[in-house]
Amino acid sequence: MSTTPRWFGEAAGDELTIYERSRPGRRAFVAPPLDVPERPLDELLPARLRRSQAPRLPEVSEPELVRHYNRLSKRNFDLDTGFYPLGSCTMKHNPKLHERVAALDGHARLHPLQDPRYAQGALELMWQLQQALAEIAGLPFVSLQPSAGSHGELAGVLLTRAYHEDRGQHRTKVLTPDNAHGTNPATVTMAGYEVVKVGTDPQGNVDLDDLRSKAGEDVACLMLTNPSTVGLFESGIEEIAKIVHGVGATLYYDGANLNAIMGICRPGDMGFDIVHFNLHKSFTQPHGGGGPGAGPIAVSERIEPYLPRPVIVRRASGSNGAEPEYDLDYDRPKSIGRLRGFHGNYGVFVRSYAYIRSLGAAGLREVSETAVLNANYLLALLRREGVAEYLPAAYDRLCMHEFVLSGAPMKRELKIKTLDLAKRLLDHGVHPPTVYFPLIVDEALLVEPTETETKETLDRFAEAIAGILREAREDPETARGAPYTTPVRRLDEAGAARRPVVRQQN
Amino acid sequence: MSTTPRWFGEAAGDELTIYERSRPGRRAFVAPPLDVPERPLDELLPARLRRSQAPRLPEVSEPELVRHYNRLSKRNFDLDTGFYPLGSCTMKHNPKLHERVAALDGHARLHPLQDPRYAQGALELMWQLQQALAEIAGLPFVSLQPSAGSHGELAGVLLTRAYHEDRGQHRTKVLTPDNAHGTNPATVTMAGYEVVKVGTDPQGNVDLDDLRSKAGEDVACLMLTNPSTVGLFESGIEEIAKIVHGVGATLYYDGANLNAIMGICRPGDMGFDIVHFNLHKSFTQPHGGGGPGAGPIAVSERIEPYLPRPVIVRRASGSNGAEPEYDLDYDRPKSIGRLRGFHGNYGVFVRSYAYIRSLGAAGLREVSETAVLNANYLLALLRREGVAEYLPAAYDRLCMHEFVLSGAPMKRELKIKTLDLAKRLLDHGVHPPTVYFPLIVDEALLVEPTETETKETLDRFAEAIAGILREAREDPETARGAPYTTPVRRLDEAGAARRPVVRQQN
Amino acid sequence: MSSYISTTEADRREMLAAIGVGSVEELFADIPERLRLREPLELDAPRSEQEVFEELRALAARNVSVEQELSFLGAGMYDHYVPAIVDAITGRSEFLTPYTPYQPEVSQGTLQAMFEYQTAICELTGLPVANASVYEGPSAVAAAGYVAKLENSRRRFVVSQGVHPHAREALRTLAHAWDMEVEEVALKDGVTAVPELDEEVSALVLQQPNFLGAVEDLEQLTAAAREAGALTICSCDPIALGVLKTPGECGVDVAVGEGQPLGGRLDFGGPSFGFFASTEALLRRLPGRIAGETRDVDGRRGFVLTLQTREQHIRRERATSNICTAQALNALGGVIYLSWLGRRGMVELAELLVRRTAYARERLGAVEGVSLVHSQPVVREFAITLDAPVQRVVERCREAGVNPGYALGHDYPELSDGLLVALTERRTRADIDRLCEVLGSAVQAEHPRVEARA
Amino acid sequence: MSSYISTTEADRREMLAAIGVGSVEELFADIPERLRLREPLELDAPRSEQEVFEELRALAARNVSVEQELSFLGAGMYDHYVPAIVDAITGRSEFLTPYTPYQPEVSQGTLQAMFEYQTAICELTGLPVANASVYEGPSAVAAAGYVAKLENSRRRFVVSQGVHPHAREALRTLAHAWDMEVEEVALKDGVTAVPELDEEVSALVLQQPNFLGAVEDLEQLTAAAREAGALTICSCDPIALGVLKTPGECGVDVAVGEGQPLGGRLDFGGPSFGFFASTEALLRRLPGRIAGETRDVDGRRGFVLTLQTREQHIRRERATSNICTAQALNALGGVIYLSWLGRRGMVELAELLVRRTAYARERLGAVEGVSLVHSQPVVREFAITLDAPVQRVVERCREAGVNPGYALGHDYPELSDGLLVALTERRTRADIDRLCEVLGSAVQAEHPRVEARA
Ligand SMILES: Cc1ncc(COP(=O)(O)O)c(C=O)c1O
Ligand SMILES: Cc1ncc(COP(=O)(O)O)c(C=O)c1O
Repeated sequence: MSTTPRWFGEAAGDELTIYERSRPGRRAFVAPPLDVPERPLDELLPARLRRSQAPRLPEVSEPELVRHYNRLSKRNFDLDTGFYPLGSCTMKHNPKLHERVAALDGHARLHPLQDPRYAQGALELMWQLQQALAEIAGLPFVSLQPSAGSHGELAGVLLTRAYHEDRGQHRTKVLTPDNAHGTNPATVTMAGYEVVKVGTDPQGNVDLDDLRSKAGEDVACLMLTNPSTVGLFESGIEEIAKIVHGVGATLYYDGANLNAIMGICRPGDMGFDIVHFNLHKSFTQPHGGGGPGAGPIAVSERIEPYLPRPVIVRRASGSNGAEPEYDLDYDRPKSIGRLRGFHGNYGVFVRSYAYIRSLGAAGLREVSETAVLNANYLLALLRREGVAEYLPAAYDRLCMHEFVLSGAPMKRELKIKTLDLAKRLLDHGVHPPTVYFPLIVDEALLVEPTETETKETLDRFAEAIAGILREAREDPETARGAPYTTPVRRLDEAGAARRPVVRQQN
Repeated sequence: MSTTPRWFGEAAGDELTIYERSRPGRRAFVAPPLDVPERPLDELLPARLRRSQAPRLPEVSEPELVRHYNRLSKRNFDLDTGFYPLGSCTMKHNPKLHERVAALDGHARLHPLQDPRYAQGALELMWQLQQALAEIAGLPFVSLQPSAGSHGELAGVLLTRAYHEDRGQHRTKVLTPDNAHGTNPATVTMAGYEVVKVGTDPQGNVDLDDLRSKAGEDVACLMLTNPSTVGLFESGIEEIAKIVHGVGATLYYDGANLNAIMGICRPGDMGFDIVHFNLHKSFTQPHGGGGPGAGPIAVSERIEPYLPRPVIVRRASGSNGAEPEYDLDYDRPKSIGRLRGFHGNYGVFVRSYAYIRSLGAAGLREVSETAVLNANYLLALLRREGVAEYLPAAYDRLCMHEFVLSGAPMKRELKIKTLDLAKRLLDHGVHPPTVYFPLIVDEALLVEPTETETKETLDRFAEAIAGILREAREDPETARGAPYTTPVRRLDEAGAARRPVVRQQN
Repeated sequence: MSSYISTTEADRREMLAAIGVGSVEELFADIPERLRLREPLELDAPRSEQEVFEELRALAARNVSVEQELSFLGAGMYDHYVPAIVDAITGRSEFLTPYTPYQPEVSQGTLQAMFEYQTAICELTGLPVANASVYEGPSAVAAAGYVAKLENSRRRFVVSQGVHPHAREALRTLAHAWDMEVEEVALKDGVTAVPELDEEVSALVLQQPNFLGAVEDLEQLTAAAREAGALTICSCDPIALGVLKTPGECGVDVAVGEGQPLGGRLDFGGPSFGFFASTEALLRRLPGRIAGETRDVDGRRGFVLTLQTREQHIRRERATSNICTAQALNALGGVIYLSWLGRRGMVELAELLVRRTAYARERLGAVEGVSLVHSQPVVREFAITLDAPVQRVVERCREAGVNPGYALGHDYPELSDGLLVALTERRTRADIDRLCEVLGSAVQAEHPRVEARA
Repeated sequence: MSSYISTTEADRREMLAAIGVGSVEELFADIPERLRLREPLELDAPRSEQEVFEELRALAARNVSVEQELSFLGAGMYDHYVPAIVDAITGRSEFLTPYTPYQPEVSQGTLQAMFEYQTAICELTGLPVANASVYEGPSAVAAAGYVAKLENSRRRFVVSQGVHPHAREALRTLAHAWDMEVEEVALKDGVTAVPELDEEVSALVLQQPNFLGAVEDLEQLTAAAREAGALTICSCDPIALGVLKTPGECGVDVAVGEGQPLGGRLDFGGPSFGFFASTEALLRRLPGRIAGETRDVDGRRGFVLTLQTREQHIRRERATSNICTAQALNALGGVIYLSWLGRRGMVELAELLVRRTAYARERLGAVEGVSLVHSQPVVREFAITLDAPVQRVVERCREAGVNPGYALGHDYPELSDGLLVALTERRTRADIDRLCEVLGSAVQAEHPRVEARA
């Protein structure tokens, strides 16, 4: 340790992994007693089937384990700590109530193979959540099974395939805009289709001419994000739907940006056939440092027969006014089949259901209105002198819930890149926006403040950006060397990829 | 904010209180609906009885509330973060299991006035905990009622009073050693007695001659900590007991240092009449930044009649082999009465009971053995050259679970005080030991590592101390100006006391 | 080796060598041989985490919590809804595991929270100063009595019978040691009769609302105390302070109370916290920790424990109290709860309770065999008496899953069939209707006039 | 205004002015008028926190959790004891609320935990590389299938019927889109018959222990695959790996599995995590995030997401998978759990299960009307068949508070009265004895030979 450590609480030994803390003989686990006859293991499990060596897991006591992971946690920046305007990710507040209700025994300790008659609460919750999501999407049928956004995309494209095949059509291509999120093209390939890119016009919308030229009978689907990944609403959406449906293709809605339009307009009404939701974006499932999430899909009537199995059914319990009964229906001959085990990420459903219940229709609309208001306000703040010259908005319009800036002039004039700006923001105690996405904007910065931030926070963020640019005018080196206050500074990513060390060899 | 903030995550606005974050109209609470007739308030509660102004509580949304207190929490150093060798405080690991079991509805949401027949689990737990504490103390009767150590002391001295009064004796003095914790003399006064100090001999033990000279018929009690506050076992304890009992006084055991002797020897066997436990020290109740704790007392037969009311009784349920029944007995005519409401800090009992159950007799003995081993090992490490010249042990002996160093030579030779050393330790990511207590050692440093620390941690701590002394030899200013890496640096305490600002005037 | 200890056999050997002894036993050489235990303690064998969990769960299952019945128990602790944020924050290690903030540079979280808490308590009570917590409600009354004793050295407390019986008893326990008397004042029409006070009276001790739920006319009472040169101590329900005239406005010198209603668990009675506020004049007599605002050497705002010369660790036998460990974590829960409620929410909640309680009282009062003990204004709790043996009525109600309240006979022999019924925002109109129905039939069934009983 | 939003009316006015529009409505000008909703969504009215809590609690109460019955359900997810430390750490905001670690300087907590997790998975599986998680068990099998497809472009998967039915189905769902066939291999004596494999086979897909609980002799099977130039994919019960020969040692190329047994909640089936390990040769084909070790500019050790050129955000349509958000928090729980178990504990736990399971199997096998489906070695789960209709037997058991296991008929029609019985360390000998007793009487009662039925 240097004479003066760099951050509060830094201590000698901080660099160690849990394996390096291990000492033979230490332990946190105490086994429950062996209460059955102790027969020689060889009788029960022949040696040739047994492992020759214990796995080299750490040997640590509980206090060490607690400190290790507790101290590690402090090396993270998180949403409960500060502003996290990561574009396309909807880093909105995660209500604390949700963790409480998800932890109730009846939810958290319910076995997935419990007989449905003894899991009525869970099935009802799922059914109710489906109803709400259907209403929000404007599409009548929902499957909660997919595990995340990209899993929902995969489900959606497989549904498209099943739909066409059921009609005896063999289509080979799926269209995705050039500003699409990477999961869209990756999904297309994984679902056995070929990707065809559609361009973006100078205003940031889908280039309709390009779309028309590419929309042929071999096209199975157009995947679209709306508002798009540049934070703009596709005002030509009805025309787009017409073109796509005109060639018999389906229109897929990537719901990552749903936070902009809840209760304001609906993908179903726009002509979309299939929608996925990111419950970990619009519906407050905490991101967990990269999951878990859930990616339910809502579909139109014509897609419904193909939904993943099983589906939840609700039966009115006769005429005696009893509670309706919920069940799982596996008898779905046209289903694409399962995408995963059991019924999806139920724990996530609990949280999102609690959220929808807390807000109701008015609350969801308020979410979207405020998300869009906050984004436009922040954009307006950043249009001020001293910022806009270096970091202009990529599209000089009002935005929806997020907006793209281009760092190209900054790079040119001040010799600092978007990456440098991002790293310098870390020294201001805020998380940087998404950088270098979408790909179609040079030195892109995608900023999504979300509805749960205060005006003061937005003001301070604009101030921080202005301050960094001011600083860079005098001294670009500071930004180029940033960050300085973080537990580690810039890391050698190239080296890591060249000689990958992906586990500890102890 | 300065150009480069000082610590990871520091952000503009960090200095604000929750009141300063308030904005009219924001809210985290949504009231449940009014489901009864809305009658004018005046009809129900005349205006003259009502407050004229709403209390100026903050108006904040849930996300702000979360961030505010979350960020505040990061301005604390805590036991799960690092070494916390605060002498006399037994900062041992707080097992995570305890928080889980204490939170179970059946414990956490049990109303204290529930009919005992419907609180049998709670009463049994309390009864079992009493049995275990009695066994550990070597004294047969326990009351769990006192809320903390000093409350236990108060109970103990009041019991002493009741005992003497019941014998028609009017005694006026209580003896406390000159190295006693401040709560001992404060308790004596609060219980209506006069404090008489007993000296310490050069080896750190009670000065027996002084004790003999002061132990008269007017003495009600001697309060003793054993091991004492200088971390030494009073080897003359049997003689002490003889002297005290010889004049008809009671012998009171301040259990703050029980961690050294669990399963090794027992206060009851030493001749103590009354013992208090600090469940928040020896028995893992987390300290909570200054409570909650619990200070149960164990007493001998002759003291039992005076115990606080109610006491828990256990009734074998007839001969039919049924479970025994537990009840609360209020009919205790000689009782000193209640010290507080209800039955004591039950939530604390749950944790301490879980702890005793987890460890059993062997585990408790291991605790004390290891606590004493760790302390002696650390003391041995600090006896090395470069440290011992400046920070000698106050008593050149083996210690029990903690030891006292004197910073007097350091102050003389290096011109840095114990306070400076402590503050500089903060820059090394460890919490300093207790400083300037006990009062009888000049520039005292009281170090209690506890049993839950690793040898590596003790090694690093000794290294940090040596490093600071090394640094001070070259440059005492650095220590005198420390700390540097903490959220705030040295604070003006004198100014705070001169013009006290104890609330925010908004 | 237990899972909480890291010292392996190898470590032990190395460490003993460094110390220069041959065995751990030698480290205990100072303990006379005779005193050393030769046998292990008689305690149950150690258990794995899983087993301890199962045992504690089984014990919990033998208690009937407020989640398992429709409970109208109150009488000092109340089943309010505790928002999730309270658990989320107080459960953070950073607040849960540190000691009292002796090193302010690394304790700003706790210290600032204390300061914010003190501010909230001042706002609630209408008094200018508050400490950072005492143990809990009833002992806070005794602690306030000690302040009065120190302040005026008089020899008698006059205590309303409207004060919680536990608080009265806790004060008595200490007053005896202080050689002081405790005189009780009866209630009249449910409220404290204005007593005659002389110069021997150190303090008049009240509760607002009183134990039978009635709102006291504090101004009259403090006037009487002021006239006699005595202090007024008032224990308050902090939730009721959302709507009641503040103790400060009413002339109370020391306002204390049980903090559990402010986001605390019931926990079978503890841990919770006691709040403690006073006039400026008594600031230097307050017990316990007080956080104060100051600056660091760089001019940054910060907080410290202040006025420590009142306290035991500095002032020792002349301290204003012996309290050391208090209830910091619970008080933190309190300020989070109050900030969650907020300025408007606090009032909304209290007003909701006033209205629901009025509804409940009116409906219950109309039940045959039930009568009201008084007709004073109430906030969230009220006393009734039954035309039937209360224990049997309660037992019948329980069979229907309803715990109708606290039987008053133990504390108020004159109300031998009395019941104290408490509400929180968790008890809805439907719940109240159910109480009326269940209690009504139970009273009917147990009514002495009704002959046919099993 | 909801409690999650801070924008007051006053804020809104100021903000609109700064933007230069007159109303929020104007911000939505790009949305065609026709598409804008004129009516609010048809959703239930907003509720307070307390009400939502009550509703979710009421729903939970309508499920029978493993705490409320003696459950022997397994079949992919198991009721292991989850140590408190897992919840304590994964519940910390610092791990719970950040996004995928795109900014490594402020994400070292997540990144280092991923690295430690990967290491643990490598240790368990005996394979040299692992990713940071995929969604869950069955989809992990499908994801492994995609790796095989990318690796060798062959057209057929050969899948053992010992593989979890959900995993077989998930693979089928995707294989169809890849234009690949899925051929199933039957079990013989409870284990996978060594199949004939040709060059069209992309991968042989196995499960260890298999769905009926039997330990497969993996070495024989991987040898057959190797011979045909096919990969072997094996889905493993991670707890069983505490005692079983590792997939790596047995020649498996890709080991995947359901991570829930490693400290995860049951959660009615999710979220959990899938683990994914492989040979070095397949490193650059792995799906999802991988953390790698590196240094910062000051030479400090640090961790980053590495080999990102495999991933969708860089490689787009040529990515090795479309996965983006995975299961970081669950995998964190996994590594904490594994570190809690530790080197010896992992083995002790697995061996305890082997012994308890042997006891249970022997005792159940001796119950009249119960027979074992196979006599292969097992670790913690085994299949039995009943001489009585399984649904009725199960129903009878439930009346006695026992859930005896998973009925196999739905997935294995040939085992129409089969039951899969699973153990964890939470099921004691006494629990097993109770199962035998209850199941025995239920079978007796439902036995076709027994005539007298109600
Ligand atoms: C526009 C868009 N689509 C899809 C995804 C993928 O969602 P997930 O990470 O849940 O798989 C994302 C995630 O960032 C996204 O921003
Ligand atoms: C020796 C000693 N006695 C008594 C006490 C008082 O205990 P409590 O803080 O629980 O009131 C302490 C606390 O530090 C102590 O160290």
